[in-house]
Amino acid sequence: MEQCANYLGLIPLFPLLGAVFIGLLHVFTCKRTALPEKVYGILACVGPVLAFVLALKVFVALKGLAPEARFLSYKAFTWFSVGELHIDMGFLADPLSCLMLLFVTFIGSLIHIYSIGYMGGDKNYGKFFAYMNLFLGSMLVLVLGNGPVVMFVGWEGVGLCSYLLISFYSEDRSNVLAGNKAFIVNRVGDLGFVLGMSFLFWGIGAHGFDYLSLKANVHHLEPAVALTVCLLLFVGATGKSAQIPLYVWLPDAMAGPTPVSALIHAATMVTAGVYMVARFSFLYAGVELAGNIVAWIGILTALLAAIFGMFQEDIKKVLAYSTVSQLGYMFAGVGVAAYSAGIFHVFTHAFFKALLFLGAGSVIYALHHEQNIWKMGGLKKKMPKTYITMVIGALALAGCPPFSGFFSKDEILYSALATGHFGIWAIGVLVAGMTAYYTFRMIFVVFHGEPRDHHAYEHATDAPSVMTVPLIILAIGALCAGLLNLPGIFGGDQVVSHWLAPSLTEHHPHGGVFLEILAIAASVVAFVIGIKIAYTKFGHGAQEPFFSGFADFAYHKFYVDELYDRIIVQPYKAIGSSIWKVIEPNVTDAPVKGVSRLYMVLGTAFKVFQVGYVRVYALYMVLGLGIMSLLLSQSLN
Amino acid sequence: MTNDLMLLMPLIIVGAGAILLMVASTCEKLTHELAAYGSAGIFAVAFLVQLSFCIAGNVAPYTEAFNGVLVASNFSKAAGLIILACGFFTSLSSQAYFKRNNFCSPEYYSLAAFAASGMLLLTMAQELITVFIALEIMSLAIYVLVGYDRKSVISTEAVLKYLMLGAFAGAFFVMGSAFVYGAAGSTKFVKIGQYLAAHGMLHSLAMIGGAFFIMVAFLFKAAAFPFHAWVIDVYDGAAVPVTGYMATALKTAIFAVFANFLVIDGALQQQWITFLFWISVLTMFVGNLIAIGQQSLKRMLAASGIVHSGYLLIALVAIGSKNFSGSVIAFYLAAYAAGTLGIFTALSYLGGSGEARKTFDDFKGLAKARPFSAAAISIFLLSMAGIPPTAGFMGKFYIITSAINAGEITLAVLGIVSSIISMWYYLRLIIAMYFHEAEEQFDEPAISSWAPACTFVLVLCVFAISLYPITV
Amino acid sequence: MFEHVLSVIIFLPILAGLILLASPASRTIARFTGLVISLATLVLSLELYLRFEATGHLEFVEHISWIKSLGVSYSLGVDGISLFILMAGSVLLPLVYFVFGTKEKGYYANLLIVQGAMAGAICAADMILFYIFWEVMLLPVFFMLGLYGGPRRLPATLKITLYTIAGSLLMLAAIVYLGVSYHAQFNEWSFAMEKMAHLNLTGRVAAVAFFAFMIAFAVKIPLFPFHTWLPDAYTEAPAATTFVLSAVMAKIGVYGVIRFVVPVFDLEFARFAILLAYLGVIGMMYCGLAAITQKDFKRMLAFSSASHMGVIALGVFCMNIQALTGSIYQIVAHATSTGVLFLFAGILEERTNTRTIDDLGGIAAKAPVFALYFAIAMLASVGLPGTSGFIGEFMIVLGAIKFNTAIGVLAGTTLIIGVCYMLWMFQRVFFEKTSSRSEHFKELSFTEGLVFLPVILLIIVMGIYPHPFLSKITPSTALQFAPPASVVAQMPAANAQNYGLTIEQK
Amino acid sequence: MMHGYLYLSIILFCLGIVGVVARRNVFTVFMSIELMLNAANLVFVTFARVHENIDGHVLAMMVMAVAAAEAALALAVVILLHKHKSKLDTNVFSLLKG
Repeated sequence: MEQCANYLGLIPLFPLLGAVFIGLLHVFTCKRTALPEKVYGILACVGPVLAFVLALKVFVALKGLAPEARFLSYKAFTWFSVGELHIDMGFLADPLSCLMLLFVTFIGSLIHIYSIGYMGGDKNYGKFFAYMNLFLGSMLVLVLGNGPVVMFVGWEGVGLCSYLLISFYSEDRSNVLAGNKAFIVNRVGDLGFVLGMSFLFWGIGAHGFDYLSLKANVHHLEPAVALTVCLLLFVGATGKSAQIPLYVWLPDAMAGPTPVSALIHAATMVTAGVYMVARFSFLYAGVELAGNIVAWIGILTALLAAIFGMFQEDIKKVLAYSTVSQLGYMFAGVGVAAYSAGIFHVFTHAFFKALLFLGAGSVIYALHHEQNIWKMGGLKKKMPKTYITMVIGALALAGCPPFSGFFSKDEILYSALATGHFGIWAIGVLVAGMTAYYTFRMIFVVFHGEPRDHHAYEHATDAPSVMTVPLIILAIGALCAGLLNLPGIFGGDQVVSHWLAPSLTEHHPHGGVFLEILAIAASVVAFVIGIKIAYTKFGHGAQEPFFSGFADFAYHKFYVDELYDRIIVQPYKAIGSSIWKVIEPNVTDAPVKGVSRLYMVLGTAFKVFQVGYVRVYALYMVLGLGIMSLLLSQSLN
Repeated sequence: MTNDLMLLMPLIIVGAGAILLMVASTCEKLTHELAAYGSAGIFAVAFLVQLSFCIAGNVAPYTEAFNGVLVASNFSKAAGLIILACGFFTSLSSQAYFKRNNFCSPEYYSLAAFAASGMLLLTMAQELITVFIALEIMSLAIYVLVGYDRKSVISTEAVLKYLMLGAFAGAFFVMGSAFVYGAAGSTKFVKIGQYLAAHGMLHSLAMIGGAFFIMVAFLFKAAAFPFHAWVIDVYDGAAVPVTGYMATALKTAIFAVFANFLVIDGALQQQWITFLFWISVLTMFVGNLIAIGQQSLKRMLAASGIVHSGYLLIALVAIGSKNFSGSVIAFYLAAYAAGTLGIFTALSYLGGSGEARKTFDDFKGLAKARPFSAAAISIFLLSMAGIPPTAGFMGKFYIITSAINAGEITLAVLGIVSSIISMWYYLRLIIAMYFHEAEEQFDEPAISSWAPACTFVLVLCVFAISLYPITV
Repeated sequence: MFEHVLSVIIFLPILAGLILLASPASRTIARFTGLVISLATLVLSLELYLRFEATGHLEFVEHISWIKSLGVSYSLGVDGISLFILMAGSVLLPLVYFVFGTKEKGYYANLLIVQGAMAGAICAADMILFYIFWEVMLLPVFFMLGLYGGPRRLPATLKITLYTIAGSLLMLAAIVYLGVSYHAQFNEWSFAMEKMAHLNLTGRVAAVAFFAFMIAFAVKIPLFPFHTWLPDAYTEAPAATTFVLSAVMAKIGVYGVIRFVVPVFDLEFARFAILLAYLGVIGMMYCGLAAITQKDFKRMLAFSSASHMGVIALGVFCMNIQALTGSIYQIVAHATSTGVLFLFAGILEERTNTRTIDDLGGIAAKAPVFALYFAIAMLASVGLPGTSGFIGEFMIVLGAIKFNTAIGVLAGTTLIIGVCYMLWMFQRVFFEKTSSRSEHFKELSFTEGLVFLPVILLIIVMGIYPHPFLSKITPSTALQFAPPASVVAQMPAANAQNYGLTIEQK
Repeated sequence: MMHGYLYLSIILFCLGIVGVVARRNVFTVFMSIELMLNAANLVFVTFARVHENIDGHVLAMMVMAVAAAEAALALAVVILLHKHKSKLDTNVFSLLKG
């Protein structure tokens, strides 16, 4: 049923080749005369754009097929094959991956273009684009991989790139530490992923370890194993997509350049977890409990992150926490088996969050890398383009109809309600309100009121068009993306959901019109309340507040980082040093030392018998003789 | 009769040579260097003759001579070869040694030859009193050699200890053979064997006691525990070449006759297995413990000699009396002789005048000054330590194999353990030579090219022997 | 090409080394000779690799009878398992002569000798021959460590030498025991490895022999808790020696386990596999944890190497084909990653005269190529997909999960433990501000960059397209799990691991 | 009858042993050794009578001869010792030890 399409392989290949090429160029030129930035800029954009074009080709190809037969696959080569373990380096394009493919390449290309402007004048210009291309390539491998193992390649690849890009300004220790944190925390997740894969393999992998075969054999899997696999894979997801308890790395990841935050830590990489769960929908759909756990973790993360977001002062941190919170929504969605809704939120979120980040980037760019919102203000007049686009993004994020965010979020909340997860729904609505609040808190503080730092204010201006054009394009996306999946109640037929249907295992809940209206009304109300509070507090400018009590506690993010440091990092180091300083010399090496000491002691002690008196030697002989003859007589009788 | 004399030819050559040298040394013109070359020549000729006997076809593996008093078996021939080779190298190394230490006279070499003839006789002896006489010929010559430096109180003390304890042990031997004679009515091994076959071991107390005393005497000469104490002091007191000679040739002769005595009859051998077992174990470990603490190189080598006797005793424990071919023992003796003699040869020209260099520390940094000598010494040490691909390793391998094959797994493992223990004090010298800075320049003028040449040849031997396959 | 290629691979370097030692050659000549010889060996072994058709059995067999009465013979041969360890050695050793140009004559001569000896140990098809090379292997290390090592080299030298010899001498007894019992059972003397598989060993002595083998190999690998010689030796040894020790010699220990212990002592192995596997895992975690607190990057790499060896050993003890193949693949991967890291560490030490991590920093800015190479090797050693490190590690963890869940999960933690200390070190050495010592750090010269390139590429190629390599390994590993006659007699080999598990549950 | 001789010789032998171990004068020590040898000779002769062949006598003769040679050497050593330390106490000669 599935067709072969060789060009699938090319999609990740282009950015990867780009990465290698640019990287080599950079490595060999950076010590001597650096090449002009244009060269890098153009080279950098070739890969992503070509990938996007091919993605369109894929889309068209899939469109041409009957909904049930929408599979394109390409086996590059046998990767490794030992015993019953047989892994192909193969790629699979089905509606799900195609959707991801489209927006990843699209937004990726835009952000590359944006970066040409943003990174201008950086001495590691080339390196940056090498990493970005490498990232895009890995992300595409992740998306297109035809099985968990291939996906894992991309999975780790994007992790590596995020590490490299977070610690991009490597002279500053804190950045590198943030990078390490990201990589290590991700590795914790990856451990879960690997173990999950292993269990899955020994469960049903023997008959082929790619999605289609797994989907075919999933019914052979014992429930217990299935649950284990689901949970372990989800551990991987929590790492990559910054869910409780592994979300801590994402806020720190903002140390990287802003386009990186936009591309990797908002639009694409962090959604990999959601994508993975959706990929394994055939698995999760079978295990109620796992789904619930996912959903609850998701929604709780959403709540927690929203709380943190309300008290941040760094513009990028605000967006970072909003990202975590939105990811929470997505997991809530896939958790309640509304996979298409989750994926759709991924899709819309990509647009408006990328938009917001890039907008924030422009602001930071304009204010010479000032990130504290309490030093901004009144920028509305100075940078109108940025302002308008960002407002659009904010509205989308806050879930104001008819912006894209509204539909996708509402879809999730409705499915939660319809499947009877009232708790999740209630929290979801609450979080929606909080989202509206902190988003517009940011908008108001940054763009409205009086300028707080006049010097910076004077020089602030809209960014060059190479940066603003992508903003506008994204704004349009943020505006209309939602319409693609217009629910029936608004007279649409959920295009995206139907498009995704073949590659997902889900049954659409039918809660009836009342529930739909209830859900919509609730989220709209929540949005209104949130934005109202924000306006009254910050609408006309406000001074930097002083936090106390719960606010202070939330401002310090509940001291979670400190807690982790206490209960994990410090003990780890303590164990390490104690092994090295205490156990090694006193326990493991002690026997060896003891033996050698005993050896020398005996050796020196034995010299005593060599007294030097010949009579004594004779005496030895006689004594020995006597003892031997005694023994002899013993043995004879 | 002529045939018998033919069999004895090497012995006759050496003995005659000895007497000749003794006579010749009366005339002034014969310097001790000439004597050295002379004796070396004698040994060489005898060696070649012996070799021709070995490789010449249609030689019966076991021929009696003088109606069973002497026997020329492959084993005795091999032992003879080793002894003669040792004699050859010893006389050449002595020649170098006595350039530095001038207490030599031509008689020294004739005595060495006398000792060798005694040893040769010993390897062939098949009759108790012959054994005794051979033993004494050898010992008396060696006594004199040990005490050759009349000026030095050290060597005099050494000879006192050796002579006194040796005579003491000799007395035991005589007593033992007397009793055996009393029991068996003859002192020929063959007769004794027949007697034992007829009556078994436990028939007469005299036989048991006698055999026991004889074994004590052998164990004394082989420096087995608890009769080991003299070795250290005597080796230390004697001149370096003499020590080397004692450590190799004498030990070869003793173990040859010991083996011959033990295989008289299965019953006899069986009786002593348990004894020899414990004695060999104790010998190995006591030897090691003594060696660890030593600072002087000679004393360490003496102690390691004790350990190697322990290994040889393992082989003795393991020999089946049926179709006994002492190939394992012979091989091990050859390997051991090559290694030990090599070291002593090297010491004889590196030791400095009056044996100035005797402790480990005295050889620090030798590798820088005399790289080839240092390398040679290291190879000999590794061979003694039993590290492949040297002869010492193969010898150890054969011994372990024969032991395990004879079901003596415990003994084999203990032997291994002891060789682990012994590793340190062998490496110690290598470490001193290579890894420490030189405290002095070893810059005496090269005195004689003979001894270094011998060392080189012995290095070759160490590897050549290891490749020679034997039939166990 | 011609007969006896294995013999040439073994004895060409040894002879060259000996001649060098004996001759008054200058160090440049010595280096040049070493270079030429090792390259010649490389060419030969590449040719070997190409002609190797993976039958799973020994190929390129040479057989010359030596001690007929004991069935000891000079017989060589390689199969998929040994081939790759051999290749790892031949491919990597030429690097040393390029990288370290200013050492004494003896340095290069010893390197040549150790190369030949290791090749011998790998190719030997007769146990005695194997033992001989196994011991000879140690001597050059002893001399290099003692002559050219760091300030506290003497204790380290004594420790490694005595420790290893103690282990291997016990193995000698075990080898002889095997030969004798073969004689007892089949009434013919033989020390040939492949015949030993037919032995039917039971009882206490067999168990003792099993442990004699295991200890010898455990010391060499080194398997926890026999690793205590490693930190000092690896740290004090000159870079090339450390490289040889970690890249090839340690692997020969694993190879020994695969060659001797698994086929011959199948019952004991099945019984104790779980215990050994736990040792492997514990060693991995123990050394991995110890690595994080090291101030000296060479010592840190030493611990990381030990930690990886724990994983590799685990792969052997898991008794399924994935894990075994994985660990053989990991052997090569580890040689190319950690081994090369040791070389880089040597370069760092040469150019900054320090081994302290805190003294360095910002090297990435000074020497991008070096940093790139180092990073790739490092990522391979932490098992990043797309590098050689991942394939082996993944298969080992996979197999471990099948063998025993707890062990599998613990083995998985290597993903985290490894990355912790590596990133920590990389951050402090290559990132952050340039320190005074790394201020004038010299970038890799063109030749250096060129000679390291193949290895770096190998790391990536082996990660992206491992199939051709694996297809040469798998027939041999599959053969390892074909039930030998003796096992069939008592129990099917398929149940061997279940047997091990039942023991464990008791 | 014969047992008497044997007992006597054994007693002599043991006396010899005791002498070697207990006495410190070199002369006495060597004399004790001679005593032991003679004890052995007595045994030879006795058994010669028992077996009614003259082997024993011959052997005894030979032993005597050898013993004489040994004694000669012993005397030489005694003289040397006296030259060095002008004492014949064995305990004086204990430079080599440890």
